[in-house]
Amino acid sequence: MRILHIPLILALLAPLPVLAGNAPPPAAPGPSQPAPSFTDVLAGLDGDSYDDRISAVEALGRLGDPRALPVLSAMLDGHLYEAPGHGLVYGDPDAGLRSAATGEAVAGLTADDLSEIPVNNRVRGVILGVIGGLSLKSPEAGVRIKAVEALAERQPDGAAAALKGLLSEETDARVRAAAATALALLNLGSPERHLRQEAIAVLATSSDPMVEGRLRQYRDTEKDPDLSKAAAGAIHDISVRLSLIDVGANLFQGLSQGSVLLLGAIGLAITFGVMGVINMAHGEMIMLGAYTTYVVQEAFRAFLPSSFADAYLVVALPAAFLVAGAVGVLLERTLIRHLYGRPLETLLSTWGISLILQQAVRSVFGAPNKEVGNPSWLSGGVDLAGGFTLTWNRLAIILFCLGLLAALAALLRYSRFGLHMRAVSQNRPMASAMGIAAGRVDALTFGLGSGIAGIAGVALSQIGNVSPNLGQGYIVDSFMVVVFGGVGSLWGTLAGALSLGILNKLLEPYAGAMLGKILVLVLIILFIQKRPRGLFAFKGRSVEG
Amino acid sequence: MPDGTLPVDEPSGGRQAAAGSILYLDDVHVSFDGFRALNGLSLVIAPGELRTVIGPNGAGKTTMMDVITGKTRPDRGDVLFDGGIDLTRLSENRIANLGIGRKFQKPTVFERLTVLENLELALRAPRGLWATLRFVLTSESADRIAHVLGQIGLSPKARLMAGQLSHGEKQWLEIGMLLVQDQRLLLLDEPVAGLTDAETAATAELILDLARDRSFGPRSLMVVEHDMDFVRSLGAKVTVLHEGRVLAEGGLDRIQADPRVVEVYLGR
Amino acid sequence: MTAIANSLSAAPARRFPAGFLISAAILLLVVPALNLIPPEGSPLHLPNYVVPLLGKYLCYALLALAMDLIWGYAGVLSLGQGAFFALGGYAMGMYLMREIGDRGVYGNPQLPDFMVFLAWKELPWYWTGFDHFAVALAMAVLVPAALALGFGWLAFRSRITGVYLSIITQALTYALMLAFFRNEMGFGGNNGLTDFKDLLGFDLSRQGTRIGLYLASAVTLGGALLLCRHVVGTKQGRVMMAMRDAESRVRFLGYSVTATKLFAFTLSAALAGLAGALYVPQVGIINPSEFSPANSIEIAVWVAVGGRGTLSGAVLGALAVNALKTWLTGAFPDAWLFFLGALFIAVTLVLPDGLVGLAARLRQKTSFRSRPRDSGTPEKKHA
Amino acid sequence: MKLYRAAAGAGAIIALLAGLRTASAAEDTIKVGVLHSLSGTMAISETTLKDTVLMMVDDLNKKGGLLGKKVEAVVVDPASNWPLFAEKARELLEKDKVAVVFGCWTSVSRKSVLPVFEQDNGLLFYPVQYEGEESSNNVFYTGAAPNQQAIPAVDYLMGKDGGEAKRFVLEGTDYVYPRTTNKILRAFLHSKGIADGDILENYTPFGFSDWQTEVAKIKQFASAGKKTAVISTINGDANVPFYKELANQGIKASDIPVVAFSVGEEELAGIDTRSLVGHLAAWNYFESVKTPENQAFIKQWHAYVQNDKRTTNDPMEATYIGFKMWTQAVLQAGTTDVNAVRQALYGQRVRNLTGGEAVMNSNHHLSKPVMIGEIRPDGQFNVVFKTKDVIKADAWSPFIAEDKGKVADWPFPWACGNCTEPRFKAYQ
Repeated sequence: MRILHIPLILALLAPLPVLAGNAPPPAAPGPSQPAPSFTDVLAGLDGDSYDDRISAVEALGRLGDPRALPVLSAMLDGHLYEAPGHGLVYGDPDAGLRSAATGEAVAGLTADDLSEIPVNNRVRGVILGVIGGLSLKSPEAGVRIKAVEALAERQPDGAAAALKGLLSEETDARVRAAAATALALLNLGSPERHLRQEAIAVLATSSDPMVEGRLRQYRDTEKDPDLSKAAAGAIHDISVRLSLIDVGANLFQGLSQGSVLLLGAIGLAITFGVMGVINMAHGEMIMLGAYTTYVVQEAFRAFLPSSFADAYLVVALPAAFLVAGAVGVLLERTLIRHLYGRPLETLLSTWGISLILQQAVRSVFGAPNKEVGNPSWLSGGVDLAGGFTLTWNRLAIILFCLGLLAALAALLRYSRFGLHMRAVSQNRPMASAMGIAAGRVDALTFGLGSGIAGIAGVALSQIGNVSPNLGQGYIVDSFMVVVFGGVGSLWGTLAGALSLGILNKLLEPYAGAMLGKILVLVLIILFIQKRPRGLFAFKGRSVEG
Repeated sequence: MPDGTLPVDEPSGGRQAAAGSILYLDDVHVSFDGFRALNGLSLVIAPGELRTVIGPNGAGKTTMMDVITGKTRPDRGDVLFDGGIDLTRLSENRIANLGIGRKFQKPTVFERLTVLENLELALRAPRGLWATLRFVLTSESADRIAHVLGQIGLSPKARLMAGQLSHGEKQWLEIGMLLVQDQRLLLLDEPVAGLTDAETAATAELILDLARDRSFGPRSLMVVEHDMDFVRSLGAKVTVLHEGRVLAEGGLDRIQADPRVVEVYLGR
Repeated sequence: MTAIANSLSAAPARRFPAGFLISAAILLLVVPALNLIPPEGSPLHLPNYVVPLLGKYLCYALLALAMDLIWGYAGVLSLGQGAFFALGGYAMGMYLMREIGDRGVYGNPQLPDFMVFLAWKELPWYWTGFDHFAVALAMAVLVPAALALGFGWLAFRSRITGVYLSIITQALTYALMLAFFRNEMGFGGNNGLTDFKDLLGFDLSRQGTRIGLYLASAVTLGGALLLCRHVVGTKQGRVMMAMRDAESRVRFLGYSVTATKLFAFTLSAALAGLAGALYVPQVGIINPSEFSPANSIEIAVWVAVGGRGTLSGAVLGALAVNALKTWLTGAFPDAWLFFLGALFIAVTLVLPDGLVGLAARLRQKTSFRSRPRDSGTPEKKHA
Repeated sequence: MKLYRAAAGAGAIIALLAGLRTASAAEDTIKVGVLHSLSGTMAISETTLKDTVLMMVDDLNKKGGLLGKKVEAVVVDPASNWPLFAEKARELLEKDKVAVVFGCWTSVSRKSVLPVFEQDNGLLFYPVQYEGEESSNNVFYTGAAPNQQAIPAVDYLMGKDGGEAKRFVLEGTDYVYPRTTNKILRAFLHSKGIADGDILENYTPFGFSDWQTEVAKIKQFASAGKKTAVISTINGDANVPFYKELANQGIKASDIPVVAFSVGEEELAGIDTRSLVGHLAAWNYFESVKTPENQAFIKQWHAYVQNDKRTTNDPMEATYIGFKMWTQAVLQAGTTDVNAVRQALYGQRVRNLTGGEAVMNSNHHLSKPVMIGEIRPDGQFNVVFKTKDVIKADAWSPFIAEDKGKVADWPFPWACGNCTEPRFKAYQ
């Protein structure tokens, strides 16, 4: 259940020449060799049923011929084909095919000539196990660990022997530990008591919920009362560790949700918090950012070589800022500047803007969701202890939004524009009298808030839908965060978002997603009674006129 | 909700000293975000007294009014009305109903109601929900309003929206609103700010009339003002505030001679 | 000085009977007559579907009226009106569910279908009494009013004003929406309450019943309009308006702002609940999406379009926007949001006093009687 | 002033009435209503179906129309607002006098318009998979019932090819379709000997976006050692973040397969599917099935929307079948009269786009083949299982206790969608 298998396969393909070099020479047919030949077994992959294909894959595994590796990897991806007159071929039909039997390039075939060898999850599972066995000799420790884990999960024939072999020569400590755990899992089913006993001792140090599950099963079937008791002890040890990890995981998830809330709210903290505009079109600014990301991504895919595809985010960030910011400036100049001092009227007109922007996007891009892919460096995650996966995109979003907030705070604090902005928001006539072009500052401030919402859209497109309704999902929560944190205070917004996120995630395992959210809302309502101006509020004499 | 009975407070420390006064402030402290707006303010006003309060900007004049009228809660200190009613625990409307009226620095009348309606709202009458739903203007009350309209010179404009009045007219309307409330203690915050000399003189007359008027029992006034000529024309006892406390108290001439006051006003 | 007394106690209600009576006559007599008397196909005939449609608009108008009371007069922009409306609707929906009896899909005389489906064995306690129309109607008014009273008491006492109040009322609506989406709540989850058969024994699918419901809506709206006219004409109404313009000044005059707001909020919630109760039998369904925050914002938009603080403006705005919506969603299904969005923007920019304000301006122009008018907004500037 | 107000009030109301009753009745056209949300939350799914109907109408007109008349589509936008669905349905039937309506998505929209169609004796084709438990004389259900989607899918997962799953997570959005499907599935799983301890049922709100906790819970549940599968009835919008979270937390289809009933080609078009390979969906149609009918349909669709990248999906095929059946029935009846068309619809046959024939049954539901597909890296499905015969949809599930003995059969003598005995028993 580890990482996606695409990168895994890529990694597997790299060491191939090494393995091939060490491989025994193709066995010459002879009477002393009753084992079937590689090509014969290979042909079985084109079997009529999944069962036939599975037995062929297993036979390839027993054969141990590393030439099977690229073929099986391709098969896993649905890139193994039967081509009339060429037997089995593999590879991307557009990029070039190779013969499965010889590994040589095959030319002159088009997609229409090929018929794909069907695989399903069961076949994939077996293939993964076999690949695991075959790639135990990979020079990369990471690949060997994946291979060991695959063996532990699939437990194909001969897995125990392969693991023992590995343990006898392996030097990398992590691989050894993984192999020891895998072997112990296999040994739980051993008929020999001492092997089972040793296995329990090894497994008791694990903090993998999968191990805990296996031990539970084992405890229920073990006849020996001592061993059963030892297993129970091991389960207890693991579950204590797991529950500690759980708390940590909840905190991370809360932080992650808080960062999403924060991203949604930062722009609003400016347009609403600083300028007092009840900006109902804020969500649509986020949406514009997300659609900009989509357009940039499509442009990269269309005009640049695929190796650049992952870099689209670098362009999408400034582009989203500019697009949303420009729309924000335009709105401020044409509309919002007529409404200052009438906050509740800004609510109505920005509501109208939000309807128009939604429909505009729907008319241009169509109503269905658009696909924004994660760059490979944002895909997947790292498995930490206890089955808890730290996913890269969430980690990146936490760091990104903190960075964004810091940059914004620095801009407000140290730049000339920030000074002007604060001056205008605090005392407009005085600022004007001192020669600050208040109108321009207003436009730029609104543009800044909108642009930041656009940037948030880039980040949020990495974890959610990109659809015309995207903004609607964030608007209510964003207002809650800003009000809860204290209008006009960036730090309040930060504290509000993170505490609401963490609170929600701590409640969720007990109350469920729906009730958890309701409870958070009720708590916000009650909190506002106590502190009507939020967490970080200015206490002053002139709070009301 | 309207006042009926007053809460029975436990006797506070200042109660004996406060006996007989209409307003009694003792060692009042207020701070905002570390800034000490009031810093041990003590002040006593007798029934029927006219008092003027002066002080440089930031001396705590408006904060003092906020504390008396319940808008701001003091961090500590006693604020007692009528010899013993603790104002620090009451809401603004309860305090108003006890008999304390306030005129703001910036004239605040209800701009989208007529002059008449403004006065009607201020008129002394039960303030409760039910009472206001069933309220009918009696002819005595109407007479009273008409009388006050004459006093403040707004009879011809009675049916105009208050928002259409000039600045001076708004000031007077607000004073008129104080008049029909029949309060025992009036707090006037810079009543002549932005008025012409003639209007200022007329306002001074009006205030002196108010102070002399005993038709509804003794009435005390506290006037906060910058305009020294105006203060002089009132001829009342002066209290000087500085940095949240009382710097000096007494007749205007004596005050103007006090070196500390001179220093505060002229800078060091 | 009776002139003064007269001019003060003269409620504005006495000023508008002509328009009110003519509108009432059209709604109460002409509409049903045009539907019932001319034969189908005649150019004078009012098609059947128009009657419940008008009935629905009238419910929205009642809802807008309630919004105008709390927003236009008391200056509190409550984004919880949609919730009060939906609660009233649910109360009526519960009665209608009980009326189905054993005619439901599962034929259980005791339990509504969705409870049978969720394998509930008995009616939850909060459904008790809803088989009586009077109880349901009372609850449709009392539950929203009680919620408004409790919530308002907390909020107004803490002096939550302006935008803050709008946002926490929105939180209330949103929380209620999520709660009603939960199947465990016992209100039918996402599907809500539907499949109604009859009301007080009258078959809901018959045109006669629909006309009856339409008339009931019209009469209720008229009554509510008169009630609101009366309230804003009393001194309490003037306290509300004074509070809207200068809240703390009202406090220093000795009026309790909390009590005034609470009164307006509770009355407004009760009217919204009543609107919901009339709405549900006419549209045949009540479900949690009625609690959606967007709905509450739309109510504010109706009032703004019609003209805030004028009561008749609210009614006019609700009728106009909804009729426009009906027409646009049919005539321009792919582009109607552009028109609607542009309308909202135009109203805030060009018509700050709404349609009623526009009418007043036109009237002034034609009569050459220009009078300086404060075109400002009722709510305070937000610090 | 009084007169002015009076005139204004009266004028406004009269304008309103006049505006509402502008009806046109061109007699030389047959009107077809399209009642799909073009704005709001459901627009994501429904606009495609609107385009499908328009394409079919276009096609029909190119071929000379119907009964010698032109067919005209009347499109309205119910804006994902359920009461508005009822209002628009009434408008279509009473003002525009359409012969048939294609529309709705989600049961609540259908439940909202149901009384309208029954009162006005209209005809609605509902093209989306749903929970069953309904059969109206005025609705034809061309989407899958639970026995055409959920049960075959679970059967497959429990079989050898599906991985012999022993433990099930029923993950759904909290509304009627998932609740009903899961209720049926639980009963079905019980009948297969799966204990309650091996079933985890969990619901999340509409549009749920933060799946960290839920996915972690699934991982934990799956770590018990038995082969675990997830049955997802997660609705629309919530799917993208769900699958993204699955992929990022490293749940592979070969470990914990997720089979979904609401995720088709169009939903996958919004997701990067490279990391979702092998997760499953059960439908009656997949775009990847290569039949001449399907290829022609895809070509026609691409030409119509002028976009070669737009996918096709199951509800589109359901719309296609419904539309074809209706035109055939109109031709057979020689009229668009609802009663005649309804009678002509029973037994009507249309070739499925994926081969075989769909048949309209007298319970107003279709017999269709059931397929299970695995997600491919290109966002299409690889069909890994297909039923040998078509399966007839059950309006009432045999796995729900309350449905025991219920029959939906509209022709004489049953003439009923929810009865345990015929309405006209005496004549039997």
